[in-house]
Amino acid sequence: MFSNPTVLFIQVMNSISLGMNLFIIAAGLTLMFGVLRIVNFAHGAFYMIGAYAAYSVIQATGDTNAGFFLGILGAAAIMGAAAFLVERLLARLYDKEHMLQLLFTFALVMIIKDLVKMIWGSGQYSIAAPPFLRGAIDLGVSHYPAYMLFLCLVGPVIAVVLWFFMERTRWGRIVRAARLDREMLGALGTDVKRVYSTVFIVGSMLAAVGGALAAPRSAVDPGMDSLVIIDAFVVVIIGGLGSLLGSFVGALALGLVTIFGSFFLQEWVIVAVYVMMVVVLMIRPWGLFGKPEQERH
Amino acid sequence: MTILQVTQATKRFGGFTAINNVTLSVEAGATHAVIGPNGAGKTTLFNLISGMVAPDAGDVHFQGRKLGRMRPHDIVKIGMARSFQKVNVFPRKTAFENVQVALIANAGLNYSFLRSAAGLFRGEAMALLDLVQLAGDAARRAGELAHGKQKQLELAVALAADPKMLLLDEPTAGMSIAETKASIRLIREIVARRGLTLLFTEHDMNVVFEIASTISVLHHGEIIADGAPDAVRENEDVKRIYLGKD
Amino acid sequence: MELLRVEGLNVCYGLSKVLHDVALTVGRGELVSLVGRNGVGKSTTMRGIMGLTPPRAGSILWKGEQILRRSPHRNARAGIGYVPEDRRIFSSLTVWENLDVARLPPRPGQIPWDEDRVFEFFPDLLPFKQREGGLLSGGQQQMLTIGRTLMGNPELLLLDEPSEGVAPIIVAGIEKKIRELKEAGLSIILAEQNLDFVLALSDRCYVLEKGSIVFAGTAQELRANREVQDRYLYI
Amino acid sequence: EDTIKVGVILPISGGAAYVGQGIGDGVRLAVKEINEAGGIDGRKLEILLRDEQMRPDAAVAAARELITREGVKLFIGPATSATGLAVSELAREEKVVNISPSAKTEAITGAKLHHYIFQLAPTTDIDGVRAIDVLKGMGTKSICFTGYDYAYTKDWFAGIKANMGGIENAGEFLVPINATDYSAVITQLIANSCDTVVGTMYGGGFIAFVKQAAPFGLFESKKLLWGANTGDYAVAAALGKDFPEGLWASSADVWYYEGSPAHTKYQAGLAALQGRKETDMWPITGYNAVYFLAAAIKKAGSADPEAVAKALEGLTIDSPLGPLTIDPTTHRASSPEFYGQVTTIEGTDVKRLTSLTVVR
Amino acid sequence: MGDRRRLRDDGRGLDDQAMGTVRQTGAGASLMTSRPQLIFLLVTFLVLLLLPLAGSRYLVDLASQIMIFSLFALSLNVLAGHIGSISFGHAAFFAIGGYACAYLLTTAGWPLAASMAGAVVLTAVSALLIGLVCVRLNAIYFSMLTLAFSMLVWAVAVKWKAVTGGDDGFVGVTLPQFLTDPVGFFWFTLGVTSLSVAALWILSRSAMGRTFIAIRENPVRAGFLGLHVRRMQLVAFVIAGVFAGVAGCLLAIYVRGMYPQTAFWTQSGQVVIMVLLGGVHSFVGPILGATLLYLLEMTIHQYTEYWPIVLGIILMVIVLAAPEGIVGLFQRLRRRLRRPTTP
Ligand SMILES: Nc1ncnc2c1ncn2[C@@H]1O[C@H](COP(=O)(O)OP(=O)(O)OP(=O)(O)O)[C@@H](O)[C@H]1O
Ligand SMILES: Nc1ncnc2c1ncn2[C@@H]1O[C@H](COP(=O)(O)OP(=O)(O)OP(=O)(O)O)[C@@H](O)[C@H]1O
Ligand SMILES: [Mg+2]
Ligand SMILES: [Mg+2]
Repeated sequence: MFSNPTVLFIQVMNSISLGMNLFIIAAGLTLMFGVLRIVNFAHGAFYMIGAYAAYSVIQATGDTNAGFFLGILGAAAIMGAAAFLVERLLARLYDKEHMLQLLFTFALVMIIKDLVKMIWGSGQYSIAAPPFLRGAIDLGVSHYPAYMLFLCLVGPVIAVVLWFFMERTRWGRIVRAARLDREMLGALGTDVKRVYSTVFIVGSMLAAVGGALAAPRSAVDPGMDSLVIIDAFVVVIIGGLGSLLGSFVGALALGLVTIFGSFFLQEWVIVAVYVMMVVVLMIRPWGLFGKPEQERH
Repeated sequence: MTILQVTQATKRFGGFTAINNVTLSVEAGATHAVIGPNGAGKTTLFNLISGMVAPDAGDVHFQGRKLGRMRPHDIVKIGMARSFQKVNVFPRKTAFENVQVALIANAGLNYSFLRSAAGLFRGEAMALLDLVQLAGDAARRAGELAHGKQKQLELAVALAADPKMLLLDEPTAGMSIAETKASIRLIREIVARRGLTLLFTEHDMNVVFEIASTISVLHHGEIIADGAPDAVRENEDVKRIYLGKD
Repeated sequence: MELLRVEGLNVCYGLSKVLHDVALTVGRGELVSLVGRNGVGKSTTMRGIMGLTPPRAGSILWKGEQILRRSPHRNARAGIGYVPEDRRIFSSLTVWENLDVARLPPRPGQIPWDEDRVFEFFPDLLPFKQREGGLLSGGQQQMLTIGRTLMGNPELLLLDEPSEGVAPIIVAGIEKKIRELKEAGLSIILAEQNLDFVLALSDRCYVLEKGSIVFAGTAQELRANREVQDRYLYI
Repeated sequence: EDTIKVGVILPISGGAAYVGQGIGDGVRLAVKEINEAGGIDGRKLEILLRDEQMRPDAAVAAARELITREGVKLFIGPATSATGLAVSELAREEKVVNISPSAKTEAITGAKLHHYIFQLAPTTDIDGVRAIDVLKGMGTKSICFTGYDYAYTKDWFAGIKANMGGIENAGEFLVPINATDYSAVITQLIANSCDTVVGTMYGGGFIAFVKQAAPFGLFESKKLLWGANTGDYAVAAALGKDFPEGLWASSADVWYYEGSPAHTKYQAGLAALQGRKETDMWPITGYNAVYFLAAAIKKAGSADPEAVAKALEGLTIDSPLGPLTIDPTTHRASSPEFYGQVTTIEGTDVKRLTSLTVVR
Repeated sequence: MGDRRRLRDDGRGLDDQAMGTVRQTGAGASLMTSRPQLIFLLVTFLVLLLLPLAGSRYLVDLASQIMIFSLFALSLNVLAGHIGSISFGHAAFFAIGGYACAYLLTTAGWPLAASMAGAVVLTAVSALLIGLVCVRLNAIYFSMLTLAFSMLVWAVAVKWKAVTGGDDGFVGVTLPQFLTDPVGFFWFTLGVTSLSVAALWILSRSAMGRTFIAIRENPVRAGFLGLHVRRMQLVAFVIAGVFAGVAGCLLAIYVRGMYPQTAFWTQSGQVVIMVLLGGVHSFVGPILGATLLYLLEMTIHQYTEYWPIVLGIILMVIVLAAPEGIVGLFQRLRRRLRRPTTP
């Protein structure tokens, strides 16, 4: 591969676009964990809802540029509404043991998967890329699929928006305070429940947008959730739980390992991904950008 | 005889030097206080001595042994026990179990998976609880005890390790005057009876001057004064930065 | 004028009842102290008023309005400020950010608190404006936690053991600051172990024992009452 | 009045639910037809459906439950190789009849053959031979192989490679079974000099592969032959215009085949059951399985598994695609499959197989 | 009520570890074992002894399966309940035990006892190796690293066709005659499970068990008691792994094979659900959880193809209604009955 710079270039681009798609999904997961301390196993199911919802919206609006973006917005809106309802239930568990929230999300996965089957059936669907992103663009070195370039751009945009929001706005500061001490924040006059539900909804919507954006490169089918959730976890863990930057870097790393591993190791790439996770955690037990749990007394 | 020797120890957190080239020796049998303003580095010094954090430079010797990179559990085994500034107990366990598990650990029975724990060290545990005046609370969960009682419990847990030297980080913080008095009496008595060396920090100067035989004053991570209580009390620097007006 | 009236307050943790029929009042501009040994329920009283540990029964009237079991954030917005005993600084937020998240709209007729005024009030904090709260020393954190609560423009301040674990020189400073706040018209409930501190500052005192109020009176009365001091405070 | 219970174990939840749904519909259709015609010697068939969850242990637990609690002695399913093999082992031990409708692995009736197991789908070795014929027709000179790294892929490729003749093997590019991103492999395939790509991704994976490969221009530069029944109408419907034109694929059934009255009749029945004309290929496998069972019971004169198994050996039925016989020694029916080339059809977005041949 | 009395890092850091925080429930000590639980276990044992008399092959079969999963759940609780580390990859040892048994019995042709012993040794060794790496991490990172390792085991099971049979699985296990009979298998499972449960019970009550719980409650403090926390966690990890391996071995015998799915994360997830459903703070919790979940799965399944949604809703109701798990629910009811409501 290294003897052929074009192939090398394409594979690097492949890694980035794969990584960026993963990042959008993982960002929601890491946000939820960071603030709500919830390990959301239903995140993959939310991703799936996003893809299905986008499919239905695009069916209704037509296979046009506008239709596609309406599909993404629709996916976010539908998931947001669903997340709002789910959060009402989940809110009763915030004060309880963290593991219960885990159980809750497991139950949620089962419910969502069957609901999707009831609504959309068990078959596969497909969403096409929007017309202006079909085909390939000449990058000088070689042609490259337009939609994948689009993903390469959307990822950083979302990352910057999220970063700005978290680090540069008062809302972001409140969210960061909520993850440190929710009770105290409440006593200082912030309605923490609202902060929590907002974060949950935003995180879910990110998953849905991730699903809708992934759809033009995959099938919309009932198995899609269980495949993505592990990847999202790997990203979040190697990046460091709760760290946006970590998820960004983690997603890129997973993209690179998947693509180049696939080249050098073929089907053994699957082992490479987990080995990478093990190695990262052995060297940095709290992930690349996570903070160690402080042990001070 | 020196039981604990800290030699030119330095500890940094990022760019911030919490402990700066500190040399400190504690005589066996002494009651040695470390005082200093908030953030002076007292707790960090204790963490350093007890193996919780590793120094960036310098050494700690305990009973002539270099602690180097020894971990807390090793250091406890050679005779140093400590308490914490913030209460640090096993909250769901009862007071009795808190002490019992310390005794189990001390006796090295923690790998014994056949011997039933029921009744193990019952007498010893109750004696220790009695010593810190918690016998009546033996069956209550530690997490539900009042703050002051949790501090007493910590003392009992520390003593269960049968240490030669005891590190107490603000043993009476958050206690009422009455409890503080009782605690001081208790600590003194225990130290005397068991021949312990005591190293402690405290903001309550009444306590410090009442029980300390030696005082070291820490400021910005450096020792600025060292010596007998009266000398330290009269030290102008100490007055200025710590004690305030007389 | 009466600002807060608490009656028949009962608070439980799980199955154990910690407060029994606690009653107290705070007038506008008054500094009222809760004293008593460890674990008698001083902090619990404050948590109950704030809504952090919802009381089982009782009545809490804030300016005549029933606020029992109302959520803490609504109480904070209504003008009750809470300074917890264990400081609870948001450790990875900077000093400035700690103040910022606690900002609430000012009350009419009050000089509003903002960062500048807090740094003016606690000049020692100013150099650490951009430092992470978790890296401050205990005394600095104590100032920050008070300053943070002030950002909510409270009318009543619940101050839980502000002198705990603070160097003597700082205790004196904090005492001075509390006096200043009181002089600025703030009402304060102060929980303390340090009787000297209490007697120097309070208008009135309540002595708690095992979750009940066993003495209520002015600071002078408490100072004079050796019996109460001996019995409940073991002085 | 006393019914004959048929245990049906299929994937009902999860990613392969559409397979279970399809096979289940075929079973339901056949049972309905048989029962409406008065049953078998007056006895009706009763379906007991269980979810295999694509997990062999779950499939075995479900089969055991049916055996011990419901007294089921005749089984159809599971759908996939791993679950099929696991339940077949149980059938051997419990001496119950097990018809595997759709699994293609040779092991079921190869190394693990026993008296009670019967396999309807063509096995990978047969598929290999059939594929070579197609490849020769395509004018293939050299092949790149790609697909999921699992038994079917390896076996089928082995079947092809065993019969390559003059065709050159230009390399194998496998992806893990759970892969969702194929761009690395696609890039390699394009860079390779082969003229034909032979692949095995199936279901959603195939759809994803196609959508990822199209913008790279893979389908313009290579000829394609796909296994894993990619010619199924469900795949075509999902992909619509994106289904690569000219790709060669197979399918156990296509609804628009009008070559025989039997198929037309079957098709009408299925369309009525499913409520749509455009049905997919999986039902026919379940349908044939039920008819084999029914014929065997009739022939044996009893539903006793021993007798039914005996009767199945060498049994011939009239399937919608013509007579179908279970080989008495191999226990295989090697059902016919359609081979054809994906072509745009006027008036619809959904492409179909043309140059359709039924390969036996 | 938040448990504000829980240890905080002097207000400077996060006070709660991400997972497995301690919640203070009302009365009762922190012990895992208690007399009512012992009685419950003995009664269950007696009922099981009499079960074959009912003459239902189905019941016997179901009971065997439930015992296998109960043991599996119980083994996880050595980590989750005792030492306070939740493993999301516990199925790895379930699978390793299962494959080892299948391989040794069938391919290697060893006798049953030797095969089981071999499987135990192999799971112990692999748990030791994996544990060495995993116990260095805390809380959620521990959970996720175990998950990664189990996926590695899964990947190896898929790829190492010569030994494991690859993705088709290890099909067909050679068994001694008595085990092919469901009742024979039932007795065997009952025997193995009872012995394992007894061993775990003794462990729970032992000095080591108490020390484990101290570590769960407050690992930092435990270190200052002179406990080598990491080493004890490793010991717990190995014990948990070994009993999971035994359960896996039983599963392999029951299914007559072993499959990569057994190491997949969903299997680990299932056992975590079982443990949480029952409750981590008692010995019998995981047994009840496993029984309930397995029964629900098996039965709902028989009535509707939409069993996942029904099960999901039931689980959700349980989580919302009985947050301390089934055992917690029982305790709450009992307390209600004993102590007529205090105001
Ligand atoms: N883990 C850490 N990371 C960063 N800074 C730290 C850490 N631990 C301590 N520090 C800093 O080191 C300095 C000394 O802290 P230490 O807790 O030792 O003070 P102290 O003398 O015990 O104060 P106090 O009397 O308030 O308890 C403080 O400024 C503190 O913020
Ligand atoms: N989270 C809790 N769970 C159970 N019991 C608690 C809890 N918090 C406090 N208690 C109990 O409630 C009682 C009152 O505690 P509280 O903290 O109000 O006392 P305090 O007067 O503020 O004491 P201190 O001077 O130590 O701060 C004590 O007996 C304590 O053990
Ligand atoms: Mg300190
Ligand atoms: Mg208090």
